[in-house]
Amino acid sequence: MLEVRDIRTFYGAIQALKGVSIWVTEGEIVALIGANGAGKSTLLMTICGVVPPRSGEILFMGNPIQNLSPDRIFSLGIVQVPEGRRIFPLLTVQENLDMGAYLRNDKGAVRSDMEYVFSIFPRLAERRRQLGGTLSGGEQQMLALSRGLMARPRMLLLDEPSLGLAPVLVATIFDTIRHINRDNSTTLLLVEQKAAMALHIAGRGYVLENGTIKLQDIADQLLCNKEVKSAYLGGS
Amino acid sequence: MPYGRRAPITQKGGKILRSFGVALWFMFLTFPIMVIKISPLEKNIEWRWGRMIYVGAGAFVLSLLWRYVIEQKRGPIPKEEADPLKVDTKDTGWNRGGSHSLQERLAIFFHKNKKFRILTFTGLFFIIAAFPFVFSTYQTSIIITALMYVMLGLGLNIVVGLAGLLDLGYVAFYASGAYFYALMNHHFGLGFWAALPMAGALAAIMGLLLGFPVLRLRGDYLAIVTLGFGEIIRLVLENWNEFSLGPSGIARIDRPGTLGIDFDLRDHTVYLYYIVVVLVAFTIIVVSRLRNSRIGRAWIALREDEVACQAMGIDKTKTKLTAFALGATWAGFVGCILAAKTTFINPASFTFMESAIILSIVVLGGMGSIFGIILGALVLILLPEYLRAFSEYRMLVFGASMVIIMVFRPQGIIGGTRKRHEFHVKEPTGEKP
Amino acid sequence: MDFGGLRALEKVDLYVAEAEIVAIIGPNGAGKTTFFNCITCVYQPHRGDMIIYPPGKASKSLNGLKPNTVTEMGIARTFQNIRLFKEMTVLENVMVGRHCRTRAGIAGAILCTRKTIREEQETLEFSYGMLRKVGLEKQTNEKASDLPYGAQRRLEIARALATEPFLLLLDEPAAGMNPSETAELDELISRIREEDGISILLIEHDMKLVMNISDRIYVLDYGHLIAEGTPQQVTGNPEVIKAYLGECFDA
Amino acid sequence: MEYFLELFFGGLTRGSIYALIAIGYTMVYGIIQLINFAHGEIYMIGAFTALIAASALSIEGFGGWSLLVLAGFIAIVYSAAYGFTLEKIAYKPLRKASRLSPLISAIGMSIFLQNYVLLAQTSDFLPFPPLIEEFSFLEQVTVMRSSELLILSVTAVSTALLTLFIKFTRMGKAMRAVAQDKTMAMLLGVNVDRVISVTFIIGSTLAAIGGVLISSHIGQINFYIGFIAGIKAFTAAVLGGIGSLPGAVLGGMVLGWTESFATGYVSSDYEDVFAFGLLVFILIFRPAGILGKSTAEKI
Amino acid sequence: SSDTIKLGVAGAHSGDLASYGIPSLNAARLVAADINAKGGVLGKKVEIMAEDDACKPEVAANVASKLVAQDVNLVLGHICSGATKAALNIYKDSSKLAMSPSATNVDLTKSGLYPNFFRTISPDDAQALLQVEFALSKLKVKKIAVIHDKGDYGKGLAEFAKGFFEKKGIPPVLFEGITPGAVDYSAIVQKIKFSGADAVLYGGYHPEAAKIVSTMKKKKMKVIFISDDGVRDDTFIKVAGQYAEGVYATGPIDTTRNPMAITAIEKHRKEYGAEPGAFFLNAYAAAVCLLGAIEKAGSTDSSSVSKILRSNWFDTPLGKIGFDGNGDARGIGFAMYQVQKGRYVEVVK
Ligand SMILES: Nc1ncnc2c1ncn2[C@@H]1O[C@H](COP(=O)(O)OP(=O)(O)OP(=O)(O)O)[C@@H](O)[C@H]1O
Ligand SMILES: Nc1ncnc2c1ncn2[C@@H]1O[C@H](COP(=O)(O)OP(=O)(O)OP(=O)(O)O)[C@@H](O)[C@H]1O
Ligand SMILES: [Mg+2]
Ligand SMILES: [Mg+2]
Repeated sequence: MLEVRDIRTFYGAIQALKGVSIWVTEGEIVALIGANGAGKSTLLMTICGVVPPRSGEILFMGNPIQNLSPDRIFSLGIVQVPEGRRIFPLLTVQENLDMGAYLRNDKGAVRSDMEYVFSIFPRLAERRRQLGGTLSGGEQQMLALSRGLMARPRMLLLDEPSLGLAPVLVATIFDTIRHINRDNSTTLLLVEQKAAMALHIAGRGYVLENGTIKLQDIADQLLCNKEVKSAYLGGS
Repeated sequence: MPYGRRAPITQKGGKILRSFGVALWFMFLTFPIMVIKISPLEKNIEWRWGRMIYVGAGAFVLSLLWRYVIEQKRGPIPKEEADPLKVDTKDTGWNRGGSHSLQERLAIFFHKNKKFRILTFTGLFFIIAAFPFVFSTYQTSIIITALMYVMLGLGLNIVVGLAGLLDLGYVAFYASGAYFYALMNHHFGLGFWAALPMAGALAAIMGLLLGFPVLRLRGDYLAIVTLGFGEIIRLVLENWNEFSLGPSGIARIDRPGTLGIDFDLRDHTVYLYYIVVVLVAFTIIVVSRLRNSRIGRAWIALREDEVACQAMGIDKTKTKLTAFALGATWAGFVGCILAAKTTFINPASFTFMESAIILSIVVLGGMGSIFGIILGALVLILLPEYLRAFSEYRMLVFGASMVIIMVFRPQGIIGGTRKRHEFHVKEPTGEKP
Repeated sequence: MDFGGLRALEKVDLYVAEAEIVAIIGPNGAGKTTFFNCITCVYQPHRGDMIIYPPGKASKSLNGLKPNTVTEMGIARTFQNIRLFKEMTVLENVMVGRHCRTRAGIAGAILCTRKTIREEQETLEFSYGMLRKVGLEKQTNEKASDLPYGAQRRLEIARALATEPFLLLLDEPAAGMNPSETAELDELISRIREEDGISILLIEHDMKLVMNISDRIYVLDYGHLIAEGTPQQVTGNPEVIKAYLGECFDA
Repeated sequence: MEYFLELFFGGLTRGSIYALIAIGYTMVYGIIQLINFAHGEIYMIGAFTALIAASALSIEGFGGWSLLVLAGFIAIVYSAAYGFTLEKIAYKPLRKASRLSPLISAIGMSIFLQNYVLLAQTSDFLPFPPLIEEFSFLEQVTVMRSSELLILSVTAVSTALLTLFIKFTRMGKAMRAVAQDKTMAMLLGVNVDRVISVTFIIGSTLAAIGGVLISSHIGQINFYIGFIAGIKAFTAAVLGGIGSLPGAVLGGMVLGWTESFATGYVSSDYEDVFAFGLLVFILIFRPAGILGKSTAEKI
Repeated sequence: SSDTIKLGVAGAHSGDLASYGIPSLNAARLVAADINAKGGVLGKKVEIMAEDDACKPEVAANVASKLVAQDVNLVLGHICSGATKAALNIYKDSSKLAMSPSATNVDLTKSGLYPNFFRTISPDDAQALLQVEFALSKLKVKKIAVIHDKGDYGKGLAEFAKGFFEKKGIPPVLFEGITPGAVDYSAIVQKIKFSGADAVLYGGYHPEAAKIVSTMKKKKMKVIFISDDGVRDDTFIKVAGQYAEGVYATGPIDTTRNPMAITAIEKHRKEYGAEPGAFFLNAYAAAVCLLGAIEKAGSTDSSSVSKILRSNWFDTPLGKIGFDGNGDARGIGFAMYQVQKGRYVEVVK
């Protein structure tokens, strides 16, 4: 479904991705793990066209998308829930969710999707009219994920969705991820620091280090891998 | 390709076609104003079709040039550079991980080579010292003006560049300095040298007065209030005849005292030139010391993040007020010099446009960078002077230059130099890491 | 503490002893960050008292002070959403933290008096020491915003430490760190307590970290204190499990 | 009392003039946080184009309302085109730069456009034909003329329409989203370039409408009218809370009344001093303007 | 020394006051072209050196030193009194003569501080005196409102007028400044109306005057409007249209019927395709006088040119004029004009 071939991405003169290739097939959950500053977020931003690669190719359903603008890539069904939540601070919770469905015209389905996210995160329903900017950190994280879901993506890129969430909610989030993958057959590329949990729900995983792919394997294998264990799973 | 906005236009034909489109668009755009000339009373219209052709041709060439420059600026797509192994990590000062722009490398080079530095400074010193004897009074006179703006720029830089408070009414302090000297001289015969520090002090007090009410304001709200403050000061000077002698201004202000030696116009200009040079040097020293001091760091921190700044124990109020007061001081000094230089002042010199130009110096030169601001002032003040060759087109070209400089160097002429502190900290002894 | 009609904090009583590490946990939106904001006087609570007992000094009430005064009295904090001075270098960030412990004025700066130079040198050395403490001494001259996320968190701690607090407030210091990085953080926090005798009040969702280092834990939910005690007591509390940890939590 | 009423209506007219320009100002500000100093110049170009078009058309025999509509339409088209081009040349390349860079670019553009019109046309004042015909039902009324009524109603209608547009349409929501976080908006499928262009076009359209109506009310134009009107409109926008459309209108009105009453009851010498003094006074108590929201920043 | 006669022309050629500076520049160019076509002055071609001072004193000072450095022989300018004062100090120190077509500040001549200064326009007080006498004796005004534009020129004039009125025992009921460039003036017009004044004396320029007059007329007020040379300009009539009817304004005597003026205006129309603007004829006259004086003096030496200027009469579009010891022009007295049927017509005293 998505194939990234040898992309190199720069921030000015700093090279953040040094030839990364990954692929994701339809209906899969792929976990992407790596230390701070490895370039995980950069990879997602590159796929979404925000930080276009200097070289390399990105294919979505067989078509190159590396030269498309972010809004075009979005309209193909690739949706990212970015790092740092990026809630629109002056829009209410409701309006933030509406922005997720910005390009959708099926009003009925939008409404039912809205009900769905409110059922996962009842807290958001309580805070419908509150400005996004005044939500607590965790509430914002819920909103960011919900907003991504409102777009009914074919492929969802999640950047640390569990960041700053209480343990109860972390469990909920991972349940939700599994759920949308299974029921809506959404393909997922998941960046996580809670590597163990991520690899538990993922089919395959990549380890990114210093802008290059260091390891790739099916998730269970990675979970047993010694290096991975010591570096990313906290030695447990 | 749909939305192929990133697709580089590789073929020559594409470029030319696009420029052609741009040319057509500009011909359309300028049609009514360039081509049609009306005389409303006589009820006739003059069509100046010839101009349309000029516009078209001009737009075509400029568009090609624009594209070319932008492409150059973006640089070629680095295929080789992309090799991860090639990143040089040796810290020679020239090649810091390849992440420094030419300008930064030069700065580092300059920093590291003491001989070169001394050579440059002595060279500069002689050029500056000899200037008035080589060039005409006019050249000296406009250089004085430019140097005055260097001081204004550096002063405003404290407020805008360091403390991040957008001040569009800086001219108010400039005016207060000028009027202080003019009035004191007019009524009491106060000399330039006595008035200079007093003008600075007065401006600082005005800065505090302005600072108090606007402390809570942020960003552009502050901008408009300061703009209003500038206008209020000008209007008061215009209207309050008993105090300021009104719009006809104050004439025959004394030039700086010369200890009784008889000076002619040229001598006066040269004398003033040296005064200003010394003051500029003084300003540079003070501003750069302040910038690297505890106070300066507090200003920058305030600009970056007010909340975090307070959490670090920095008193927001006090820090903002010192920035306002210190910034204003320089305007007071320069105002005093202005009055002594032109020997005549009136409120018309202190309009909002003046504030805008000073702000432009700061931003165009490169915010926070002293050298940048010096360059900025020289460009913005000398440019219109040297553009006099264009006569009527002078201001047109000036406006266009401002846009072009900003577009091609958004960070300012010498921008992007975040404060370089090469700290060489001794290995702490005894204390365990 | 209210926001509009919303009550964010209701009758929270809490104390921290000297050189103690206390954690506050609670579901999202429980009011933990708000509580920090009250202590540091970013918000003014509608009722209640906050009293500090700085070591070796008389006790003081914090009510109605300005945030910078609170810091001066010895309470420093980090932020949930990192708030570094992005354009400044790493070292400068820490040097800003020294602001309230130094005195050099404008005149001193302009004239470069001996006192100022000495103070500046002390500031430099102290700040550098802080960077060494958190392990950032290699990045002194980098722009703060160029640091990776985890390093930024540590820099925030260094900056807060530079104000020489007796109480340090950390808001989710481990967010966005992977387990091995969290372990390093764990070690750093313990060291701060041991070496400097600083009390630490900590908000965190990473239960492993919380369990490891905290002496006591307070649990907030909807602005109410629902439990307090040692880590063992708290994790055994059914109310806490229901509201926060979740049924399948295994500590 | 009559005196008061006269001053009140005088202030109302002046205020609605400020408001009409301020709306465009505030829209552009709202989306890219740029004090668009060249907005006044767009207004001036709108007025000039209308004047040129009206003169050409009246030679062709047009007159009355059709002349107003046609000339107004041409002015709108051209102003929108200028606004669009202005953004592309002077602001778009600076989107990632510090906030002050586009401000300087705007000042440069403002100087450029003034001198462009000065050189291509004339430095002199030109009479602007009274395109608005007097309504017969206003014959007996002394406090208000038809052009004033028209300005007032156009201001009201466009504020209402735009407020609805921004609140409820997809484009409007996209505008607000782009204003707050461009990258995130992009990630949600918003074509940011287009949204910004549309904003400039709407803002410029309003400037052109303002240019035609106001010039026709005042009866004269020259290349410099945009600058002063721009500063005042900017003040009005800030007074009302910059970024807020009803705020811009309210700000304009408050400014207009202040000036009018200051002149009427104190002295016109200090009319602007009062205006700016009021601005400072209001901002001290409401730092984000009358209707402005203080930024929702979670700490 | 050089093979051309250099005539500096300084004034506002950009910015908001450009409309007062550019006509002078055009006038100087026309005169120079004319003289050059006839073989120049003293056999040398006249060269125009135009410098823009934007009416700002500090720029004017730089412009002055530039002109001095370029060794101009004479300066036509500056336009605004303030800029003129700042520049004159420099001309004085390098003994250059300057002649302004438009700077009316009284101090420029009467203070005796600027012996190198001449002008082809009358000082403020002369105009104000005429206005006041006309208002009192001809129009029998009982209550007068004096309004000005806060500017150098307008306010100066208004203050003289106020003084003269006070001396005659009729202090103005209103004395206020308006903000030039403001979008409308209905408030001040209301105030005039409620002050009960039967005449307004306005000091300032035509754009504001046109707005005030139209507002007054639209409010159906019947207050007499008297203004100055800055308003006695055809642009005023064009802009104010029907509302200009009946407005009084002072201006130099006998301009339009002067054959030289007619040809000058005609030339301007031909060359620039537009009506000349403010101070065009004054500048034309100044250029004629300056160049004529050099021709008569037979040299460009300042003191001899100055002597010639003070002792001779010149044929100009403003009539036959000469200069007195202060530098003020003789023979360009003022007359009162009124707009009648869309034209300024001189009203007999
Ligand atoms: N806007 C930027 N400008 C310059 N450098 C950047 C920028 N964003 C990221 N980088 C650099 O690129 C590298 C990769 O960063 P990235 O954010 O992709 O890492 P990450 O794997 O997502 O880390 P984290 O776990 O902290 O989110 C880092 O070294 C970072 O400093
Ligand atoms: N400025 C504000 N205006 C309105 N409501 C606010 C404001 N700040 C916080 N709140 C609300 O108060 C509640 C408590 O917020 P707080 O940030 O303290 O939560 P928290 O415990 O830190 O949660 P998290 O763990 O998610 O960061 C939240 O529901 C939040 O929406
Ligand atoms: Mg990341
Ligand atoms: Mg929190």
